[in-house]
Amino acid sequence: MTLSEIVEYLQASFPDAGLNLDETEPEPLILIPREHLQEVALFIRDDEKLHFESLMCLSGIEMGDELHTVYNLYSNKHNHKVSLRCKVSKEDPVMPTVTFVWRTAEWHERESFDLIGITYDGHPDPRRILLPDDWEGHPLRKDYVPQKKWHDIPLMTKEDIEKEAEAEKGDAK
Amino acid sequence: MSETQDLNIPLGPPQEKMSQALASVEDVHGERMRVQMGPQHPATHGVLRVEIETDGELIIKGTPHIGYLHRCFEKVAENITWPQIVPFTDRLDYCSSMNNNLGFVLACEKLFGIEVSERIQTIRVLVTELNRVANHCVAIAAYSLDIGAWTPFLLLIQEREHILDLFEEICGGRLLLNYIWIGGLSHDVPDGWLPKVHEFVEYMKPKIPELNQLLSYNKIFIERLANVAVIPADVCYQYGVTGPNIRGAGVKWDLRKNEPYSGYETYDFDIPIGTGEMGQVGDAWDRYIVRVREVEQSLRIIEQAATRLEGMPGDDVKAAIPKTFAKVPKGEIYFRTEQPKGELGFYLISNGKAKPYRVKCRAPSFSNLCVMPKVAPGLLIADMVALIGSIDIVLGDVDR
Amino acid sequence: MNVLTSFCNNPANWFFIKLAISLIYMVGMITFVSVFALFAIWLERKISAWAQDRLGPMETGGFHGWLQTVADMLKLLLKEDIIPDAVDRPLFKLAPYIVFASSFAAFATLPFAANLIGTDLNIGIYYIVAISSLVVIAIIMAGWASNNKWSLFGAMRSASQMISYEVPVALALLIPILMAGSLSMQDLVSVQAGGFWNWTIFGGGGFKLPFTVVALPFTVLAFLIYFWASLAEVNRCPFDLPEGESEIIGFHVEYSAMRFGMFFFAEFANMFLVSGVAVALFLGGWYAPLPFLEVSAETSPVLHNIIGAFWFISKSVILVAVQMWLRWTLPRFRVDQLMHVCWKVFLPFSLANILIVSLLVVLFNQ
Amino acid sequence: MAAYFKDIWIGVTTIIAGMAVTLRHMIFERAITIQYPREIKEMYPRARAKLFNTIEDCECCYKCQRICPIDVIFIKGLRAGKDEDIGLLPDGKPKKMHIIQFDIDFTKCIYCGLCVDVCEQKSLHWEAPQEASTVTREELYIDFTNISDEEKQALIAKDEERKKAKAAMKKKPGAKPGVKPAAKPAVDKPKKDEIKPETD
Repeated sequence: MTLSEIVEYLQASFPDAGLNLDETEPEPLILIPREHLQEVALFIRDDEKLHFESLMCLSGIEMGDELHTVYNLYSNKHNHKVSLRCKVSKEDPVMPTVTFVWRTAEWHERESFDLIGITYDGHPDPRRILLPDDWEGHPLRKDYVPQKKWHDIPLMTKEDIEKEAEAEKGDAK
Repeated sequence: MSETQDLNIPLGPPQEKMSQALASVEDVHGERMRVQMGPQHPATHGVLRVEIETDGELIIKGTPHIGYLHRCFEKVAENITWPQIVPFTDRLDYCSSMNNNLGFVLACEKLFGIEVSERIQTIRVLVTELNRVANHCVAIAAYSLDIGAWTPFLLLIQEREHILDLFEEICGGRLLLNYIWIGGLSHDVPDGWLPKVHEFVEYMKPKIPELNQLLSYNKIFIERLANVAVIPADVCYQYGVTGPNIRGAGVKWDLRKNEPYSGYETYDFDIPIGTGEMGQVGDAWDRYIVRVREVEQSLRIIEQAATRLEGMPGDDVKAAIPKTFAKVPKGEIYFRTEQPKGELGFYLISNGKAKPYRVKCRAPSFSNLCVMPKVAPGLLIADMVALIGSIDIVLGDVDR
Repeated sequence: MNVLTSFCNNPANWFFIKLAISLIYMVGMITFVSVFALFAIWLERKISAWAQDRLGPMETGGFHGWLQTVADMLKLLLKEDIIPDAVDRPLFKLAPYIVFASSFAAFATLPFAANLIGTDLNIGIYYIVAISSLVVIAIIMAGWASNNKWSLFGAMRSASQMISYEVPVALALLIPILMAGSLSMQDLVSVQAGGFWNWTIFGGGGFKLPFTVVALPFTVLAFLIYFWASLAEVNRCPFDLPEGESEIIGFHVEYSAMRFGMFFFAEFANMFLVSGVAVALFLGGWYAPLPFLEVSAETSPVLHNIIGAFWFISKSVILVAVQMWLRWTLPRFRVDQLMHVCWKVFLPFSLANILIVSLLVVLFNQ
Repeated sequence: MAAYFKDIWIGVTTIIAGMAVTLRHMIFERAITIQYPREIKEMYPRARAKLFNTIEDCECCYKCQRICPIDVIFIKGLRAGKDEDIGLLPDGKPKKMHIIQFDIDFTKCIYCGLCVDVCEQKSLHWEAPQEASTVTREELYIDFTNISDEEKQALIAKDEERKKAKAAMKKKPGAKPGVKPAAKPAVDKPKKDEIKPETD
């Protein structure tokens, strides 16, 4: 199936879900409102014509005031691909989980929560994955400010590093 | 919402017997022991911590904890320019730097609309396949060490050394290469390098039967791996397990064939898959033997690529490199390549500036490792070691 | 001189003389075991290096790094002995000594030559089997006292493995005992006198020819079972589960400095011990492979003993080298497979073996 | 029962086969070890062993500093006067800059080779010393300039003077009181193009 066929098929299957095709990007993607994300995801996996059995990648993205999650799907059976995208606002960064549709989303969603700060509603194990559990902030946000101390361990900020480099230079001379 | 279908992982005979025995005397085995396997453990291939709950040596539950090697590659990449990211991709999976370079570079080239010449593509295929051989050498070597056989480890590291020498000659680096650049290569192939590649292929070919004799078909080795840590195909799909692991489960999933890039469609090679020769399809031995056979296939590709290069007229390998990256096309893209460990995808967003807006790396080891909590229950501690080794993770890749 | 002679001739003083000789023998044995352990560690490094296309130690001491292990031992002696806070201190400290003592005690009845034996007990082989089992206690002590779950795993593995493998070891040793009709080590050796065709592994001497021919496969089998099971006894690859570097690191994970060195020493002493027992019982002990290669006791008693010790030690070292060769070739078993091999392969084979050999002995020894 | 004996048979034969392989390696294969201080392996010409800057050929164009992904190259140059003649570059053009600082911090260098590629005069290049390790960290902070501190001070003072003169020249026609001449150091570390995250 080509992408436009997939979109038409999906729009026919979910007439009131408000699925849109965003063709401004080199790789077009389907915008899905978060209310319908889970049912579309389940459908898209189990439907015989689509059969997207594998979730290649799940990426959280910060776009201005919005937080996006992009789902890149692939079907090994039909050898076709599609990208879904779901948007939420920064004030209410909650998205439904797709963990029970593709289990690989479990770790990817944890990573997205860890680094971007999107909360996935219904996730079985909603912890941070790469950073310590009690870390403050989400580093991939553009306005992220690293914390000064973590468990009494002073953390280096950029200014500290520069200061130290200056001092080192002084020592070396 | 309906739950996902229940995926069953078949247990090997010894584990099955043991869990049956345990189930029948559940009240006797009340106490469980919680053991930390790692972060400093010789068999976790780096700083992986697996929290295991055991009953004797039988694992009831295994939870991996990662992040000890987290360097925030994605944040770093947002603060440097496009060509400067390439050396950082080396450090994701430090056993297969070329393949990481290629994955990132191809994604960028597709995003920016850069075309490279056929000769550059051939050199890229040649070096990435060399690196695939090197990576599988390390994977098999480390695995043999996990299982307790020492000699294959050093013999395979010795073969890998030849590849590293080839790399040092072509670009100067041995482990971290930074050879494949956006739009080209850092250096052209030096004189007298291609005969050395042929020499290496001839040298390497008889080493594989020797490895099979020493290790692969050794009865103890087979007993340790067959029927252990079975990952069936549907579990692989569900958990995003890719690379030799899903091929070990009998699925012909190879992006070099499914979505050919860099002219892979023009090469003649096969995809080895696991057939359950020694036990069930998708057991640890299948995953292991797929790697061994992939080395053979990679050697075939290397031979073809080197022969083609000899007949090709030389050209400037830096011709297509953009003069400046200050203004690049806007857009976003997900591009994936077949890295030795699985599917390496880069999700790139460019806002037209010299620095990327967002770089998301879909690391193969990260997705491959997440199947562990599913497979771990019912294994013995020794099987846990066999599981970790057979998935072939590199913690630099998991934690990024 | 006269005083000494009269002192020796007085039967009342014989006790002291015996004591002095025993002490001298003991000191000599300790020296021998230590030197052998140093040599064996060097040999192990060399064999592993050669199997892996390396050179191994080459620098320390000139020729092929022969001083390397001495330097390592000095390093272990000088290192800080770290005892973790939470360990059971008395047991933790005691365990290495017991390991070493129990493997060393077994050397008392090992016949190096006709007269070079600590004491020729009439139950010599029984004594060796019994005393070397003490190692298990020490290893459990070490594993338990370390207060570390991994070392406890190692200790439990070790205990189950060593106790299980006692059975096939003892059953395999019964074959030469049956054929010699004695438990004394020197008796077991002396029935194999006169050339390698009289060795127990090749059907044994002292019997008529048809017995030798018929019994040959069974004695070889007994030797193989003993040799393999003894690998498990001394925790060598492919049965090195108690150490299992890549799985559980082993029962001595918390030990450092010379306490660790003691475990290390004991392992190599044990290797020599099991090889020595194999040589004494199956491979003709201190007899040369061909009769003209030895000096008879009538011509020169001293030379007789020295040549005998030479043959005994060289045969043992060859067996030790084979153990090392195996180690650098094979992967490790898993716990359940280890037990499978012991109870379902070695045990039925050795039981059947005993049955057949005893029948043969009864039939042919009329 | 047949399977039982077959298993044992396979076990025994494969163990013997494996031992044959190790035995062959023990006896016939040559060791590949290189006894380092006595035998030295030649480095390849492209080997990324240590960066070296031939300061006489250096243009002071700051390209290497700009391309470095982790900022370990520190350069400071002063523009030479128009009347000054300070030699020629390898490509025949006259040199325009006095280099008073060219430092590379090898403790942080990741040996990616981007700076070498970007150098047009080929003054920054790889050298392949056999022994590049040092005892202290300070030794890895290498200064490639060949002028003494006094000369540096002299150059800086001269540059300041020239700046002042220039500022005075500029000031005269405008003659605006209160505006001070720029008291900044002669050449700033050129800032990389800072890109503010843009929202679309």
